[in-house]
Amino acid sequence: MNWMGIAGLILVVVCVGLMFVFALLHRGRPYRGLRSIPAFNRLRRAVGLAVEDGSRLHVSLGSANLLGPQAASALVGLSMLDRIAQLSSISDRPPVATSGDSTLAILSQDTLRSGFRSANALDQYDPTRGRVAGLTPFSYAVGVIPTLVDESVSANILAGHFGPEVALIADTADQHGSFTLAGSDSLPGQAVLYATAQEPLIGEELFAGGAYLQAGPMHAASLRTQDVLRWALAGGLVLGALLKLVGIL
Amino acid sequence: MADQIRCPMCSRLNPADLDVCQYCQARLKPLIAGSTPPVPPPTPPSQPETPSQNADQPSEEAPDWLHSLRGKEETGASEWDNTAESSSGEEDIPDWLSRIREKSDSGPEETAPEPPASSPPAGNELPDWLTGATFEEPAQQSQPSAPSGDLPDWLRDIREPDERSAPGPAGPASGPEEQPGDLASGGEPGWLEQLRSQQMVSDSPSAPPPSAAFSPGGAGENQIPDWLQSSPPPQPPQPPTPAEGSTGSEQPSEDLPEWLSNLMGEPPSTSSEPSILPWAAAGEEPPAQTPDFTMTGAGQPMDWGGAAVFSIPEPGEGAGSGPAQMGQENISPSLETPGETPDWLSSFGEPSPGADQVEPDWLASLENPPAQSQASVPGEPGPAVEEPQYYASLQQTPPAESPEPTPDWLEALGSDQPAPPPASEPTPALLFEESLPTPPPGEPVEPFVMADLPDWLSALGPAESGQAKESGQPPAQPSTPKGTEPAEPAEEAIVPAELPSWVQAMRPIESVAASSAAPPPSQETDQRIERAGPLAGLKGILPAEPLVAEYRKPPTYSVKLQTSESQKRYAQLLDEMLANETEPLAHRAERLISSQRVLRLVVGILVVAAVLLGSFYPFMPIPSQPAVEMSNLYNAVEALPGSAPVLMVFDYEPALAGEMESAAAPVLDHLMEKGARLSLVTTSPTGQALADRLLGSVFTPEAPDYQQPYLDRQAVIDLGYLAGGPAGIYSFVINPGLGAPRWAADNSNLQDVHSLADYRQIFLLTDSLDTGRAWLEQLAAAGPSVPGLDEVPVMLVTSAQAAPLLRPYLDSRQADGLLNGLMGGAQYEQLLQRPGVANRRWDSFAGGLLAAIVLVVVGGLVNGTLSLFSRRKTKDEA
Amino acid sequence: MKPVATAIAIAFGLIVLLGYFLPLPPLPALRDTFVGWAVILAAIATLIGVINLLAVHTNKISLQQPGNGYSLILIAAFILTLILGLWEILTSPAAPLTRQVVNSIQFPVEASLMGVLAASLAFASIRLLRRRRSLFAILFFVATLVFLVAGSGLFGILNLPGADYLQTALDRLPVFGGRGLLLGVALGSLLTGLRVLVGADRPYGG
Amino acid sequence: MFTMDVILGFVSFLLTLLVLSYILAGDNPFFRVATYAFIGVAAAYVVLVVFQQVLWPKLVLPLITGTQNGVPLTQVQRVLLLAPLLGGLLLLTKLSPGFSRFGSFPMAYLVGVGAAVTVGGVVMGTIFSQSLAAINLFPSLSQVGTAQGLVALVDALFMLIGALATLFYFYFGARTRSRQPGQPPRRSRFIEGLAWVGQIFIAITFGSLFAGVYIAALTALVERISFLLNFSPIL
Repeated sequence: MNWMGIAGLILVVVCVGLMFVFALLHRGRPYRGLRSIPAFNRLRRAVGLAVEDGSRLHVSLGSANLLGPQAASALVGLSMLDRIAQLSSISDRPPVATSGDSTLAILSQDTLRSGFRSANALDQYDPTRGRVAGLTPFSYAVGVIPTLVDESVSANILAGHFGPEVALIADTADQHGSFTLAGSDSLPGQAVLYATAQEPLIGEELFAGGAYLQAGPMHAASLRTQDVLRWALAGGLVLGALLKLVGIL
Repeated sequence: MADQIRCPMCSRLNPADLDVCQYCQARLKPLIAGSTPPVPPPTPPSQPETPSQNADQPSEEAPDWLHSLRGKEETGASEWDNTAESSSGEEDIPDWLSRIREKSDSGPEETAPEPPASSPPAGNELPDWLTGATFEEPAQQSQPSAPSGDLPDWLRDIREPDERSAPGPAGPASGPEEQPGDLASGGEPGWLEQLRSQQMVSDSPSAPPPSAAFSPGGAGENQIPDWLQSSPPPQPPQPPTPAEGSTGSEQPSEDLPEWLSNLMGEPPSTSSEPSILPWAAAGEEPPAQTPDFTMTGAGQPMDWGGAAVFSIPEPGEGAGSGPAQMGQENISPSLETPGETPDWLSSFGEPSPGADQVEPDWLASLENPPAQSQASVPGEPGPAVEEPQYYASLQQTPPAESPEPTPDWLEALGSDQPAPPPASEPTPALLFEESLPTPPPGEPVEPFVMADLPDWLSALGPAESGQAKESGQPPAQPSTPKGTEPAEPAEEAIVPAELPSWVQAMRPIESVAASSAAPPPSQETDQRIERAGPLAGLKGILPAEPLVAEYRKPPTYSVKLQTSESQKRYAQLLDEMLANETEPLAHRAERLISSQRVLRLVVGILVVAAVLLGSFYPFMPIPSQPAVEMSNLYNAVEALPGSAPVLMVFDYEPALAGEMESAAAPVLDHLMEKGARLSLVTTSPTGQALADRLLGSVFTPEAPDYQQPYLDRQAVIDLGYLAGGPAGIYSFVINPGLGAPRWAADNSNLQDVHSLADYRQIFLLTDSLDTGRAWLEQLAAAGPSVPGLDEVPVMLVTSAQAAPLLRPYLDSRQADGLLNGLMGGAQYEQLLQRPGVANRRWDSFAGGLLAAIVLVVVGGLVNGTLSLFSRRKTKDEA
Repeated sequence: MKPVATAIAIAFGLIVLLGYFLPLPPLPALRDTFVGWAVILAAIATLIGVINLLAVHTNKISLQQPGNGYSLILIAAFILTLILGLWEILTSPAAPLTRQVVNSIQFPVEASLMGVLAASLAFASIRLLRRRRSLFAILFFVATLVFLVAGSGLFGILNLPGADYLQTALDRLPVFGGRGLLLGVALGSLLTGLRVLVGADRPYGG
Repeated sequence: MFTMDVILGFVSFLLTLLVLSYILAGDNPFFRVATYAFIGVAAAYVVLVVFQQVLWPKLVLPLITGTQNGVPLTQVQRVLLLAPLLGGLLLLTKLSPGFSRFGSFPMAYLVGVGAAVTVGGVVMGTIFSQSLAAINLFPSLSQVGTAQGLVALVDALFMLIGALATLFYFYFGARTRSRQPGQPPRRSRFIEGLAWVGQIFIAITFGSLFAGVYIAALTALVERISFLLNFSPIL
């Protein structure tokens, strides 16, 4: 039995424990101990404006494979979609979700349905609002463009796995003057988004989306756990470096 | 039910003395809105998760955002809090959550039949006015919610039993304490308008049509058919109260006994009968009950108006359970939303002028002399219709028990009978002005009295009319100065609040009288007996002829809005702000977009032109110094023994095939030269097609001998496409025989290959950091399971976009060599001394890249400078 | 329904996870089996996704929505390619013609789209300093320029003294921040995955 | 004579021109025609690949013949294949709104397994390996004496500082200062300081990635233009 496997299991168990502890600590009330990320504040404003002027919100979940590491970013996108579906359920135009992967499209339909149901607006749910735009990254990117142009979208939330092709989406949104908040787990995608999107989420900020949109205490708890892990990782790196220097490792 | 309270959250029964549910900590007895500041009651985490509350999240969010839209973005996510909590419950209490989810799954229309589980507001509603009626509550706490001035008449009837029994001290106490309630009433017309507009958009199944607010009768038909059938005389003004119960099916039968049992300290089963008489007789009930009970009703007109959505800020509604029942989705979260508190407070402050208008009218009704309140028997049905069971109890009351109460509330009825319509009483006035034109002189007033005349009144016999003799009252009474009312004796203070429904039915006349500013008819006029019409034989009803004789043309009111100077200034200011906001912004946006188009076009043309120019005029040589990691890769391939099995992973998209082919072609050529047996695999659906392209791009027209085995695919095997991303990679890495769809154990290229550890080298051709990571991570994860896999060198051939972050894997020894991009390919070709596709494209590439660098530098600096200037400009303007 | 689905997600997820960390029989075998099933299910889901794609565009055509003509082109291209591919699969599994068609349609379009990015990204970097006024933006802009120059090989061509060290430094610099970014994204992914494994995130079966 | 190569080459030529028209005219009908055709072809090809290389060899063939890639399956393995078949059938219920809830089970299974694969890969493949890589860069004190060792130490120190500063740039925890209750929560001075350093490393990394993407895009443009130039004489 390899020690890395054991260490990995311990890490996972500790993370789960911390998440539950933090979730219990601020259960029932939103956790406010988070630094301000302006992009999320502007997203709130954009959602409000979209509801006010009856335009549509577009949530793009990227082309992550559900069986891959990118799935994490897509899952965060789904959490955001759920919240946005709830918050915009009084809008004249329900939000539309596009995906570059079939499993994500199915999940986006389920998420939209549950979002509308929890907002008692199930009548607004339309299965074609959770759609596949294309099955390869670039066919997905160009498949999203008509949605931006033809469906009077005023705000785009790109939350998922996007490569550099996301520049096509952000560029089109920019040309049509619609708001774009975009985050990707792909670093080249983030770099491109920093230059092209109005409100880019860089690094881990995408994974904080659920907590900043108040998607539930477990989201805030996982963020606090992430901070604890950060300290642990930093300590481990420094300690390991010292041990390596003195020749123990 | 009397000694147990059902929790509005988890719907389990709790002892009545508990304030908080012993199962889910939900509050069982919400604070009385009248007494509490609008701070919401403690919210159990589960609460917002209920469908009803989720339903109103948006309707609550909207105002919140509209707040947040105007600046204060830095307030973080507070605006989302109430909805956040809605989802927060989700993880907290899975067991109850699942129950509630089931409820919510059953759809909104199914929430009504089960108030406890699926509609906490309904659950809240009961404790709400239960607590309002408890004896512990101090009078002033509940007073604010007694906006009798703005109550519809039927609500006066609701108040009647309590006020009738209120002890003396209530009077003085009530005067000043009324104000908050009156503030609410002062604000009423405003929100009544909102109710109408809201009602239009409201698609809540339980929401009545807007007219309901103004024609309770109609509303009654919509809302409360069954109980009404059981109640003796159908009274137009009644429906709202029973309708309150009608949403939560058993409400009327449950609420009243509950309330009475609290008043009487008796179990509800017996409450309806005995409960009335004792307080009617002895006035046991403290004044606190009166306003609270009225408060319950006070919420209802809002409710009828479909006020659910915007009813939050109305103080009267804090305790008013009507909205909680009628618009269950809407009220409870508002009570639980911290964000709402300021709105609440502001709603107290705003309508204060309205309060001044309302107060006199309301207090005026307290001013009636006891003498006039003798003949109130006809008014008796008032209470009856107001609460069916209560009415029934009155009917069944044996005369022997009644003498004591009778004088008390007969006074009250009498005194109230001609009570003028308070200023804040829109309903009658509206009915009158809209549907009833001023009758010409001489025409009896009956016709439009008939319109609202209760059936029972037409059936009144002389006996009752005899009792009605002293019930006349001049309509001028309300003009009593309000300053005096605290000094009024208790009876006077309480009595006027009673208003029999048949008197309400006549109030349009009072409106006329009031609006025509007629002097009060003399006493003898009041004493005359009506001879004709349905009121024949009644004494003291409003006289038709004298009144008609005094009719003048109603004064015409100017429609011009009366505004103060400051209001005009503010309006002008707002006008200017809006103008500034809209016009220039639109222009700037247009200009910006058009200028962007031009700039975009210029940049595109320049880049394309530079690429073309470079292809014709080569001016930049290929850098000769290869990177260390590329040298490692070259040396590793060079060190390969003949016909060694090599795995090549084609994980790039067609979009980057141009670059990847430039980088990989020389490596593939080198491998062919070494006679490596190639196994091709991909996790991209298009990978195999791109592998074909790459192989085709390597072959030179005059193919050297070493390329022959690859031309006829003898030395190449296509293992196929690995689905499932990293999962597919992992299953392939663990067991290629099962993981690869086209694994052929009998293929000559796989004779000595049984696992990935048998390959001499693994070449990862990837354009993406993520697929590269996926392979490297899965190889690392499978390392322990596949002996010897860690020893197999992994070489990366990547796009320039993935290279920077794949380098760390060189440090971690997960990869052993790296070649990236067109430049890497060109350098590798130089090492091989066989110029190929990379060398051919280098000149165009260099030209385009240098042009882009110049463009970015110049354009960036210009834009940066412009933005600096614009920032300074905006600072100066500010 | 949902509790059962949640139980399924947690149970199978934990078994696969344990299979990663504890190579004790039968965990690895179970993990491989479950992962294999997931791959098959994902493949079937792909078919559903394609039907969804076609349904959306068929709706566009039937409802005469804007751009319905393009939807017609999409559906026609899909059907023609599918028929050609199926016919080839029956005749020759290697399907050379289908691959050739893909190389003649998909490759040029995707490569051209990537080429379009060359213009779009140049435009975006020109506007960057106007869009963002922060130290981060300035650093990003300068770094982009430096790495573009490095990518052009100018340092190597000009044979400046210490060009090798400069190139090595430029190769190392992104790694310093990149490792932190990779670790941070990994932490985020880890906790997001764990939220699913403990049933806190349940995107399935709304 | 128009051979298949020439016809397909012409199609490529035409599609390339249509797509590149975006540079001049933005989103235009020509661009739309090319992209919609591309989406259709790509989707069809994905279906073909998935059917031919996943469903057929991994599900259909083993169930029918009892062999996978020529390897005979045991009876148990064959029976176990009914599970994904059943899951697939349940998944197909997602196509009908009435029964779509039955599709939640296979979706839950997919999400659960996907999350586990993510967690396993991330922990073993990135967190541990990258941390160890950062640590292993440090030379032992005995090596630090040499010039090479010193360079390695400096490199390792930069790597450590860069990694830590970048990690803490994203630190989310913050507190509202009691002195400015109205202000949004802020991080401690120490974290803010680290974050300030971190942004330098992140900006450099993003700059290099952006430059890499740009170089890749430019290479693609070069490849397309060279194709156009090479093919036009044939026309």
